[in-house]
Amino acid sequence: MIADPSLSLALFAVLLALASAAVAPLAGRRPRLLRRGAVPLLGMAGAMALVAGLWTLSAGTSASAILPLGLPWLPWHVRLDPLAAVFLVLIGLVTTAVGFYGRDYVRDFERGRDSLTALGGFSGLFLAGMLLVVLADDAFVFMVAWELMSLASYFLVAFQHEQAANRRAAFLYLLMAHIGGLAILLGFGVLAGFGGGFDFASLRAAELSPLWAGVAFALALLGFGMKAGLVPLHAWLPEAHPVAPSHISALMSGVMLKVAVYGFIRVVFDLNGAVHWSWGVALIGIGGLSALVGVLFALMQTDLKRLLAYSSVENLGIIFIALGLALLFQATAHSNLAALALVAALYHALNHALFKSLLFLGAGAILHSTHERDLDQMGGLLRRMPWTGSFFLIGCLSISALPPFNGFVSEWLIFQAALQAWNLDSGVLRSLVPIASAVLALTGALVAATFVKVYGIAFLGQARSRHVRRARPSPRGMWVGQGLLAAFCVLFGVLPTQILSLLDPIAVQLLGNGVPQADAGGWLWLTPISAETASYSAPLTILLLALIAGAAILWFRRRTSWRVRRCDPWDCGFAPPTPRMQYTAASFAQPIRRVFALLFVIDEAQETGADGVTRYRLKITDRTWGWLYLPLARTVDSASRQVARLQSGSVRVYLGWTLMTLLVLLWIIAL
Amino acid sequence: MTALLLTLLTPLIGGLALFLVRALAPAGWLNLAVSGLTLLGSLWLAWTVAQVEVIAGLGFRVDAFNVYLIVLTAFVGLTTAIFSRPYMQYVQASGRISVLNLRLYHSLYQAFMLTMLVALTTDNLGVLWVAVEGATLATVLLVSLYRTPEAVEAAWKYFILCGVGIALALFGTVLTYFAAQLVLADTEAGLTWSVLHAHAAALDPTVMRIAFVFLLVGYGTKVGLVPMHQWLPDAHSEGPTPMSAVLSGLLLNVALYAVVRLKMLVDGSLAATDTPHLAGALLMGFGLVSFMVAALFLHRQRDIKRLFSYSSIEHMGLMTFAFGLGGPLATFGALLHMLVHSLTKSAIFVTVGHATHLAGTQSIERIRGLIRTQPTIGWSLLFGVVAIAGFPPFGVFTSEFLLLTATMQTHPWLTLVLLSGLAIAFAGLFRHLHPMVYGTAPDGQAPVTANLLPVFVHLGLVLWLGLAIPDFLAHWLNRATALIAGGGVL
Amino acid sequence: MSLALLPLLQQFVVLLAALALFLSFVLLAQMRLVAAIHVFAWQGALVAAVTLTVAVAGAVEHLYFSAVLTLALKALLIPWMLHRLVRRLGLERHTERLRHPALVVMAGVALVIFSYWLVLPMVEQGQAFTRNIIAVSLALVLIGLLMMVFRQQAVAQVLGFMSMENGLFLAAVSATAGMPLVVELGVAFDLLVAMVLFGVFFFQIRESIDSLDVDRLNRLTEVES
Amino acid sequence: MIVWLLALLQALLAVALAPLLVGWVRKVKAWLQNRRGAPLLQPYADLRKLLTKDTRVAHTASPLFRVAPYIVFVATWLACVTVPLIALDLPTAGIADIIVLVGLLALARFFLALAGMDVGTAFGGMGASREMLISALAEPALLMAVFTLAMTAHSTSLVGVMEHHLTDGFLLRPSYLFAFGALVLVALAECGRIPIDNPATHLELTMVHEAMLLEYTGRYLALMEWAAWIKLLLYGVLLVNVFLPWGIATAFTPTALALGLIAVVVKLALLGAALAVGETVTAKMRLFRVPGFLNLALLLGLLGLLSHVILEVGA
Repeated sequence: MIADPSLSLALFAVLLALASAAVAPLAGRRPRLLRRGAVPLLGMAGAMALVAGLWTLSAGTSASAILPLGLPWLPWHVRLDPLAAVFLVLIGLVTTAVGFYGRDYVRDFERGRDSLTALGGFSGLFLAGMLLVVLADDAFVFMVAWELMSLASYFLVAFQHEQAANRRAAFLYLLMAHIGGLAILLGFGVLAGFGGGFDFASLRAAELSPLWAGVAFALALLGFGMKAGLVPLHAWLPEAHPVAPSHISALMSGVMLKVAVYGFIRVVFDLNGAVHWSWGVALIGIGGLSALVGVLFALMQTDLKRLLAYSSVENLGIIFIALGLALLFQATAHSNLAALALVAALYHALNHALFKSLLFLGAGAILHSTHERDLDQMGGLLRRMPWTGSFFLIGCLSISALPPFNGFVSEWLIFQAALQAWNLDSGVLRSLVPIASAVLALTGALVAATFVKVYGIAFLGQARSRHVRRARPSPRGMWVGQGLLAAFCVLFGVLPTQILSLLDPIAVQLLGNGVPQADAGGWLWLTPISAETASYSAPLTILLLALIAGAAILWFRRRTSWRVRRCDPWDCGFAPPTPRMQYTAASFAQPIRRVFALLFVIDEAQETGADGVTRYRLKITDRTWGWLYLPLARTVDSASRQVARLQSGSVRVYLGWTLMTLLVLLWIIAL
Repeated sequence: MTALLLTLLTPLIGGLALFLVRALAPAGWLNLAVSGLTLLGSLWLAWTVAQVEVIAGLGFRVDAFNVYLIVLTAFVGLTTAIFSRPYMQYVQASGRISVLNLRLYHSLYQAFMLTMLVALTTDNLGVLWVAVEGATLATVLLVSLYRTPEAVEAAWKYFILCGVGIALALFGTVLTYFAAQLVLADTEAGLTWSVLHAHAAALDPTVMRIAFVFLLVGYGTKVGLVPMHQWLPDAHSEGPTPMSAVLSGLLLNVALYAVVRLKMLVDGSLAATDTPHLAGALLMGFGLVSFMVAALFLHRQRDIKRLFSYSSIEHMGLMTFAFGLGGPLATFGALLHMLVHSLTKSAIFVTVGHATHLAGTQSIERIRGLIRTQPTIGWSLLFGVVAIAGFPPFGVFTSEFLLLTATMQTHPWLTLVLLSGLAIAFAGLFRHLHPMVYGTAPDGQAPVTANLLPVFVHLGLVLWLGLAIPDFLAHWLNRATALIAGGGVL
Repeated sequence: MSLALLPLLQQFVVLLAALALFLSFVLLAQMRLVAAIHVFAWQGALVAAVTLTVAVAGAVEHLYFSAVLTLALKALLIPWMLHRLVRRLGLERHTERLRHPALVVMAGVALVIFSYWLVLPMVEQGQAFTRNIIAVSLALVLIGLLMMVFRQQAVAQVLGFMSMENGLFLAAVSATAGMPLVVELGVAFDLLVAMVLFGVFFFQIRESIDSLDVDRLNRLTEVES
Repeated sequence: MIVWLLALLQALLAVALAPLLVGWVRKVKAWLQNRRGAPLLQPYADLRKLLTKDTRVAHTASPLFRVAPYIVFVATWLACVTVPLIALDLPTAGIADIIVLVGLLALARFFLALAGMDVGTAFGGMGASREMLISALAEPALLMAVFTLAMTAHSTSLVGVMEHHLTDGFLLRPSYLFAFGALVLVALAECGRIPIDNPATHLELTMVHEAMLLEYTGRYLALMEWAAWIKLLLYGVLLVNVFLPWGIATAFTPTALALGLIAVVVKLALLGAALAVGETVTAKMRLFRVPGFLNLALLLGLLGLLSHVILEVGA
């Protein structure tokens, strides 16, 4: 039925995901089925998607097909083009790793009271939904897949529903996902209003007036931005992502957010052809805000998974800055620079998927062996969980955008794109864009601070609580999964030119031309614009690092006494330090909290309890709550209170309503 | 024709017979059998209609529009009967109802089915009126079945409001008859819908306008359009749960069906005037108001059955709006929405029946942690609400998708209202649903023997409709659309 | 329209209609139940008389039947049932207070004017006679509804309902020469059943709130006090 | 081949020169304070002593504690290698443009901070926390300054910037003035000099950089100190060679190279003297005055950018 092998492969991946969902109900009786059946199937589906994506990318072709589902006059169209393929690769990579990891991770739940059926089934549906979103080629199947994704992930958020916090998070999440979905639907409606049909081909053909194009863009930004957790629509994200089981959190933060990015790119760059430079400015502004707010709140967190969730907000912000640059350049007819920015955005999307999933898996490993999410209870884990520790370190280095790891490459590309602002005609934009990139720089530095804090508090120093002191290394499957992702982090960092040549077809597909001479000076040298303008050689960097370090070590081995004597820490000669004397997560963040106090609602107090012990309480909340969410809720409540007067309870009043309605209508029609 | 007679006579005879059966168990089974037979008859009817487009005679007329509602009615009637058999046994065991009333219940159940089927099949506006009024009379005693003060109060309000509404509808009917007499040769045919529809253009617009207002207010009361809706939540919450299921799932549909039929007449007669879309505009207005108001009401419910009856008002509002919108796409969507809403909503009410049985109360505060206590009920309720909230891959999403896109094409700015309404309604449903299904189970609540077959069947169908609309159904609805909107979508 | 132009029988119909209208005003303001029931019975009789007249005028034989039906149902059976109920409920002496009766009657007058204004544009087709009769019957319906709004006594509400039905009958027989027979029968049957059910409910309400004051049926409300 | 050799030579030269610069600064400071001060080559002696002493490591330390010094040292050195010191167009310059350079320094700082937190003492955490705050505030200012150069030269590679500057000849660019000021302030912050941090202090509560090195001994301490000196040299070279590139060897002739060497040494000597004077006349400021200081740097950077956009390009 479907000619193209890679597309059928991708659809087969969807089927595998559904199969893993189908296996799950049996797990209710035989818990082992989840580990032996559902999760491996999930991993296989991921691998399948990975293969399909790589195949399409290398071939650079695109294939489409029609499935016998959906409305009679609107069957399901599916299509696999380079853009979709990249995101298939992204989903596939992470899901494969999760497949390895999950097998050992879900073992915990076999003893718990929460329904394994729900866990396995909805994980499968979740993956199937994400794959279908990427493959969709008409608005209807896109929406179906999109909402399936939201719904399944909602059930996974509500998985451990006995804590009230999780229920609240799930409700907030589903509500905002629903609103976002409606906005997206409306956006498609606008396009279809001009395009005639709901398949992407005719949406693409739509000729929009600038006003309606703007409306469609705004709706897309609202809908996808809500899912991508852009400030100020991010409130659900730090609530929902942490409470899901960790391997699901990895999928949600690492992959689902990227699916939102995919949708945005698909709608704005592909379907809604006519771009306007102001959109780019809007994106850069919102992206910058999200990046800054995200990282600052991440820095303030003490719950590891919550911290990671906030840092996702920050990274999505960076991605949208890059997308904004792409729009800006595209609208001002510098499509080669637009291509650079777009590729940078995609590159960062891939990278974030890799290291954020890696970090969430690491957090899950910690949770698994210490049952602890609070940083202030951790410490010294590197020596107790060496594998997890080293992989987590790679994750931290990558997310902090340090050379020679992958995060650095993509941020470097974004900087390069931003620095091409001198090509723009308008002086205002010429000066605004670099300022935005200064925000990016600030963000980068704060991210580094954040992850120094995370790693230093969690993995270094001394254990701050008993059960952390007793932590055991995590089982093999779990660190294999992390190792896979860590390896890819390094790989993506060291071979940027190859990755770029893989991403190039998308720029060609969406913008007409790709990044011209990214590897002009050979594969060693990454020169996105030209060799004179900027160059970076990751392979040589890592080579030289290794050489110099090796030389130094050799020299020491020969020249000095290599032996190292162990002793108590000196600590300026004070008494040998106890774990409680270490800096905590909160105290580490204190200087920055004080500098940026403006952004936070800080509730800080010292309370002396009944037991005479004085405790320090610190609660940092988001300003958007007071500014946006609570007022909305209050409005609805008061409106419903007003409306309730209709139901006064007296039958005579009801009859009065009937009479009034009748008279009013008669009066209207008699006019 | 025989199929038609089978469909109509079965409930009639069954109803009479059921009044004679004293013992409960056989009554339940007999009720089941009668409903099954009715369903068979309706299917046969549908099949014949599929062959010959239209069956007419004896003042009856069955075409694509009403035949699918007939089948739906019979189907939901059957599944509800399946649920009601054990449920009423539990009710009797709990001693809330006397044997006489139980007999009354079963025979009135069939009488109710009968009136609805007559209302759907008849071609005569007068008979239509009689049947709808009959439906009220048949159900009003069932609402007060438990004899609690609340039940009696609810029944009285239901009776008075619907009685008045129906009386107004009759006045509209008389006016229509009057308008018809001025143009028609044989005055006897002046209430025959098909004849009127044929001569719609000739009917005097002034009279028809006034007539339509009365008909709209009258039948609209039964549809549950704000501000004539006040009876609906009371009646739903105080009556026995099977009744709520059929009221929400079927009676509202029938009333809406009547409104749509009459709108077709009025459109015909107003086509030439300067306000050709008056009827549509009125429907849109009522629909939108009902939709928004009901969505807001959802937020302050304490009784689970009231909650879902408001959700019914909301969806009826949506359908009314869509029919008012007119045009093939919207009409198709509205017809589809009628279908999926009846299936989903009756499924929800069945589940709610079990949930209230389990918790021993209807108050939302006391229904907690269903998934822990009895996973099947908890998940069914959860999925039912997810479906009614319009999440894919359930069919409600498909119809709402169509409605929204149709609105988008003609009245883009109204979609914003619709979307905000959908969001508000969603929040209203889930803020109550969450604590009910999730969380730890309260002590002293034990699982009950639940027969969830109807729920699974209904939700399965809705799921199927969401994933793919089978061809025969598509063409069926398309023919109905062509009948109403003058053109199909296929 | 000048009355002189009308044939005698139509003048008679107009007269009867006018009387019916008057009676429903009386009904609106009549505070003693038993008396109200009698008024209602007279109104029924008037409607029956109208039917008879139309039948004679147009020589429509099935109207004879429906005249008899109306008389039996509206003038005799239902009033008798109501009377019996009132006696069994021990309400013979019952009178209720209506706040601002003058205002209510004025509202009724306003409704009459409104309904006349409403049907005015219908003049062009056919005889103005029918139009005015329709106006009157519309007024009857609206006043019945008004009565239901303002009377808080369940029986009185039922009376209002029934006088609405009278208005409908009036419209049916005078504007259109009577509905088809099957419909007439159906309507009559429904009406009868409704009356029976009303009877049932009177007792149910009484035993639940030991009174027939509908304002005390206010448990089911959304407005928290 | 020859150019690669030259590059290696330059790299080694940078490492070799770094302690000298520090010694020079100390010497000048001593003179300003009317002390004789330690000999100019004292830093070399310190290094030699540390490298030959055997090393002690706290038993609470993790493996990372012992890896960190190498990474810090190597990253810093690599960053330094890519800066044209005496000759302009060496291949090593292509490895990293100025953003990568910043990235490499960030890498070094990352491990420095981790090492500080590793042993689990109070001071280590304090130092790390403060260091990250300062760097977070310094980085945007640094990049604004860099962007000003980059926007002028349409290139982020140092070579490109310097070439552009050389070809333009000496222009009075206000943007460069502002950028220079910003870069100076940032350099002070990044190298932990007065008024941000005092490299000579071991007074517990004022330490930033030293607090992180507190637990290090022997060769590890040597590497860390050396890395810090290299960093100082690096910023010095940036300042003098980027803003006043004259004298640097554009051709690989011996005379040109010798000239370049002399030029850079002289420039650095002057800069070092200036630094010494500055450190003598100002006092170290409280930690929470630092943001103000760095905001000034950021402001200068912004002004540089804006004046470039508005005054120098127009449009």
